[in-house]
Amino acid sequence: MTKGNIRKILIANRGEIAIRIIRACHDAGIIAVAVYSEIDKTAYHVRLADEAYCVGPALARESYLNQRKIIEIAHDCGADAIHPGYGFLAENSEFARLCEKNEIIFIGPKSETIALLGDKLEARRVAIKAGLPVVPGTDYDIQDIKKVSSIAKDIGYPLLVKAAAGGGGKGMRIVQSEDGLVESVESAIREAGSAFGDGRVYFEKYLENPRHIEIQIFADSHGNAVYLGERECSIQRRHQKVIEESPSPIMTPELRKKMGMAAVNIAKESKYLGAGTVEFLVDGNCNFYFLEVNTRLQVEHPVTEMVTGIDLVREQIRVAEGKTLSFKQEDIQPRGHAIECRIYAEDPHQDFMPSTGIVAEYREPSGPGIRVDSGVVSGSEISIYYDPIMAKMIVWGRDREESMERTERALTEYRISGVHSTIGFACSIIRSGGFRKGEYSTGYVDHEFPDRNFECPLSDQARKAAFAAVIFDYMERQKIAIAPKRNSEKQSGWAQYYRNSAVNRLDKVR
Amino acid sequence: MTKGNIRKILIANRGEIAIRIIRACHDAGIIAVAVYSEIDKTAYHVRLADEAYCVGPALARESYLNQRKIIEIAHDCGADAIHPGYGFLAENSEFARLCEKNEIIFIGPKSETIALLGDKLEARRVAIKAGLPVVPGTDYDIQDIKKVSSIAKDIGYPLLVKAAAGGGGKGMRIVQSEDGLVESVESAIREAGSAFGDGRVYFEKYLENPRHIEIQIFADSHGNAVYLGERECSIQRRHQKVIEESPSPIMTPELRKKMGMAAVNIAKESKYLGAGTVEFLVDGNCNFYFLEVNTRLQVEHPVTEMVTGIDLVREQIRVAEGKTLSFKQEDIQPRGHAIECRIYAEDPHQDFMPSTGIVAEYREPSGPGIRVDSGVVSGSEISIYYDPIMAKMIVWGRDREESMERTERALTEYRISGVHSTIGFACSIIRSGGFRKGEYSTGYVDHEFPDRNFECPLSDQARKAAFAAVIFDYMERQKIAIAPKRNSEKQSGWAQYYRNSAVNRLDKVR
Amino acid sequence: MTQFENRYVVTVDDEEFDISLRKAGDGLQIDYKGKTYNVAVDKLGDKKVLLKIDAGSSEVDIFRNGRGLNVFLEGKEMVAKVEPYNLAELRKSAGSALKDVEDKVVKAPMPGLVLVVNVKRGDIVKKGMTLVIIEAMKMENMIKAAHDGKVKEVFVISGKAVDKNEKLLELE
Amino acid sequence: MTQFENRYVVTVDDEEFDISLRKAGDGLQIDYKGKTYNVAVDKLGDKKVLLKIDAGSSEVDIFRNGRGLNVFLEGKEMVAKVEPYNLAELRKSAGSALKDVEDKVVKAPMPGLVLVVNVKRGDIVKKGMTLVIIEAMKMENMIKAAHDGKVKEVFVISGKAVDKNEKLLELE
Repeated sequence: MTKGNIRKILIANRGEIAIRIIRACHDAGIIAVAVYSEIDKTAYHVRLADEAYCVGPALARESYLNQRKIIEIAHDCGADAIHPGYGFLAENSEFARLCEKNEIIFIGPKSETIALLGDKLEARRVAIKAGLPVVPGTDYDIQDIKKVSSIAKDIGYPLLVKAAAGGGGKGMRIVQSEDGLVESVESAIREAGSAFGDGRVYFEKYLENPRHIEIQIFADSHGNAVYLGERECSIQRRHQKVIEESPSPIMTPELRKKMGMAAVNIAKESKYLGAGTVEFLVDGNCNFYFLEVNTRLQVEHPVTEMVTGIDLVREQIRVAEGKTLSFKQEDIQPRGHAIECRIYAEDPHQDFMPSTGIVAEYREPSGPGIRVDSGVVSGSEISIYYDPIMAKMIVWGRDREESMERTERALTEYRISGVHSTIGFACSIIRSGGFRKGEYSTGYVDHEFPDRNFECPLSDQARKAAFAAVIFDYMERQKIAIAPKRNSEKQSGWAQYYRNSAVNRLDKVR
Repeated sequence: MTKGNIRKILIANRGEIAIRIIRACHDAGIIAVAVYSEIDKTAYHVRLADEAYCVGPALARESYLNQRKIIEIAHDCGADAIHPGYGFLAENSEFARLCEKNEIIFIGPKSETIALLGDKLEARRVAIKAGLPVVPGTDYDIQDIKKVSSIAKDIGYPLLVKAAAGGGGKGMRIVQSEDGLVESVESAIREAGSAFGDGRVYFEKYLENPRHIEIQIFADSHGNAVYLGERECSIQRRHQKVIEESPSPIMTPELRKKMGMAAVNIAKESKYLGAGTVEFLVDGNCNFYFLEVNTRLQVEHPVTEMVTGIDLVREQIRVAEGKTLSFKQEDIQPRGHAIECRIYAEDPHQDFMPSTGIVAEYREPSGPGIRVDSGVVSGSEISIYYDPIMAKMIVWGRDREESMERTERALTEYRISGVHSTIGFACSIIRSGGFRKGEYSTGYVDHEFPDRNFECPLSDQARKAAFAAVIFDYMERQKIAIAPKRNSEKQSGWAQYYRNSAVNRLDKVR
Repeated sequence: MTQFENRYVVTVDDEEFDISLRKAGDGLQIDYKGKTYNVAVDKLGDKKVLLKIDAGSSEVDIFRNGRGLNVFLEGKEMVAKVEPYNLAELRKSAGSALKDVEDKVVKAPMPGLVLVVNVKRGDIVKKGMTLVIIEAMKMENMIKAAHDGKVKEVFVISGKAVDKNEKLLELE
Repeated sequence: MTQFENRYVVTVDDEEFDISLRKAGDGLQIDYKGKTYNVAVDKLGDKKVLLKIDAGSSEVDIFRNGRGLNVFLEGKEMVAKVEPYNLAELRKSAGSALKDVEDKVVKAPMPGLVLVVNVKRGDIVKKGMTLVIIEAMKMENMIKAAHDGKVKEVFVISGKAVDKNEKLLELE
């Protein structure tokens, strides 16, 4: 692995995160190389990059997951480093190892660290070793099916069967009582085996309605490791985060320090490098439990950027260059409050079903405190092939109240037509009583909106649509053209206007 | 004037500043009322407002300057307050008085204060009384033409003849020596008389290549007055600001405090209310001289918002409601560095000639630290009637270096087609050596770019245009259609794709 | 009723609006639920207008799509149908057979891969029951019954790739 | 020279480019100054394409406007003319009369009000001299001579309102 200044980075990703990384490259004067699948040939990340190479057909495993092809492009174009973004190859230790072998800097932790922390059971052991509180459970995998009943009794119900190699809910089961315990374990083992080729499962106590709070960590290759405060990520749908904020409404300086130090301990224990996130569950009494480590940049990293003022992607690049962190623990002084709303191409009224098509019009809100990281522009296509995230809107305010007010306002300004979006959904969450008071947990969306009756940001749309329809229909039938936009060059009324005021103006000039 | 919570604000302005104020209203839950001239009937500020009323024909004096009509609309729609923005009626004491008479809150200082500080000679007297250093000159108007020679000798050459009622360079003359002095004074008196109906002129020493630095002040109706740091505004063309930053590259904490206290003194002396700006000239030895007070929100106010985190427009509304300032002097802790680039519809290569037409495509940059306050969207029309400002791009960074890097990057991302813009111009300023070192004064643009040879952000456009043209021409002649965008609903390749991968995928599901 | 006064029934998704439209000077007026509104539309672009209702304005994407109009405003996509009042009354008294037919065909809301088909011909289904699961964008999407009914016909099998709006099944 | 190899002279504003274009496989190749580039255009929208030159790409607004093409890319608006190489050579040897005629007519760059006309018929003007001042957007705009010459004809007087591209005067 060559150290020193990175001159050219290949970004092995697409959409908003590819664009986020391109921006960091350009800020740093680094050449940004995009890769794209055939269907993405005119995508916005291709247009913003300095160079772009086709990496294969639309299907991710033939393009964005095609490790050898990506390495080959990196070699051919002379890239010093690869940034994997999130998703795709970001937590693939094999790919990180392939980069290392090919003397290309992988912007992320070392491949061993990724492999170690990617195994949930191993990560749990590391956490215990680092002195972190973990959810009560087993620190070994269940090998003897005859013993499950007594192990389960020790932990207590309800409990969670989890796959060691897990992710995305596969190989996971909630067990409420001894009834069906054996059956659940057996089926979880089968599912994990088929999904990950690794059937190891273990037990954890199931916490009801916990908060999901995570700590951003950063470590360099000189032994420095710091935490950059927390992100509260309990607003979820389909078990995926949709709205995040920092600070967490329940956070105290003491708790932040405790959780932060715990996260730093795990970084040190695992010889962590670069940006990472330690996820915790927090119960109603502010007890926190280690959940897992995400060995990459998170989707919601801008929330931390807004309150700390630190550009996490540029810092990743610095660390990858072998530099020391540009800040110390005491330099990190969070200011104000930030909220992120993820904007998905989904229909919230149809159980968040993905929505495909052309984004006819895309117009972002702006004004004080608003930042939008988007992967789409007007005319972009949302296909079925990839994650339906279109953009993230991040809003900063002096305090939580101002940040909520601005978020609500900005959502009503946001305009995406042609595909469904979660803008109205985000607005109804921000307006809901529990969110406003900061009283919510991971079950909030399902609990508050059992009928998915998300109100849209503004009321009365059906009546307005009826009015628009009746006028449009009338004009169409009467063959009345809707007045075209004035065009100053063609139908110039200017000359006439100036004619009228000419004498008057000239009096003054003379 | 009714005090208490403002429920509804009429915004007597257009373009980006009207939109900025609408956003502040919406953040505060206040109903925003727009007014528009006939030509602005579909303008973006009309679309974002809650209510919008036509205020007259395109010509400003028949619409945005039509005081009685605006008051009438405010009455009819039940607005509690009027926000004048900047320009138009913002510093018109007569209009402020008309609001007061009609019991509508004018969001700005009292009409007497506007009248007092609007008279440059009076403002100079106030400044002297408040103990501020002023540019050497007369604190009375020149009444006896026979005495000018001896007065001029006392002050020294070069000197400036300025109109007391002045603005926009009218009634102003630079005099290099006694030759032509009397003639210049007489012509300035004539011009001022004809332009303002007030022929009073006075003398000031002419400073060569000073810096233009201004202090943002804020005062409430309870006797509190604070300063919010400075803005450096020396980058100008046609004697108008184009790029502003905060902090100023030459500022020290001591100088900031001295200038800040001076500005606060003038606020106290003039019984100031609300947001205001005290402009200073600063010479090469960091001596500062009072120039004038702008009794309104400045175009460049977001620069201060970015570094202080304070929403100046919301604070204006709070103060207008009779509330005390939401911050004290010690709460104001500037953080990082901000740069604003004004984006005008002008052609920098043709001496900044205004450019009119339809904005075919308008797409803003984004990412960490970027804020764009725009008055236009795709499809907006730039007419000859109003100021050619389209938008302001404000960029925050941890330090001046990061803020410059991000500014340069964001400018290359910005896309405005259909009209000329100052994007490329801004880029060449940011890249220029003097700006990068922070070594510049008001003469910088003319001095550094005598031939107006502003390079565009990226090179080699002509060659690329030639390539595009030759391909376009070839395809047109060969009648080859340029491949249309894929449309997932019509030319669906998806079904085929899924067909190919169906068996494979199903294996896992089962 | 004058030449310029027209009464309509506008159906927006499931909601009906009884609206009268007339010319008034240079502009148009709407009567709805006993209130009168001054209305106007100005063109903003292709398929896009600015709708003004008294002092309020909304950007509306609107275009004809078969018998209906596609309308998008304030974040919501809707389908509107405009019928003269008399015709609508006639249709209603003749029974609302039309609408039902549309409701009975269950279509794919997006292109994707059919993972699971939960029902077969003749099955009795209840409102809210999952009929078919389609995978798209790496997520499983449940296609549920909009009302109680009996399965008349199933057009897809597990493993079939479907296009948007492809028929999945029909209820009786 | 094969059917698919074509040589052109492209004039962009004042600059000339000698370019050869040919088909290569599914795509197109350009030869320019001894280097070969793989090029492609993909449609992005009405009048808008994505131009790819090897690994680089640029969004380009491009449309035909009379004899030329309007091209906007990377913040710069340009006018391009494409001529077959042989024709261009012919034109050049015949003298560049065409261009000169265009240069000699001074037009209003924007609509506005003529404030000042500094020259009259027969006056000798020098490059850079202000010929006419037009007011628009509250600012005075100096229309300057592009080269030395003699005033042949003046079409406007102070106080006249002009449209964009209206003739102001002609030089000899």
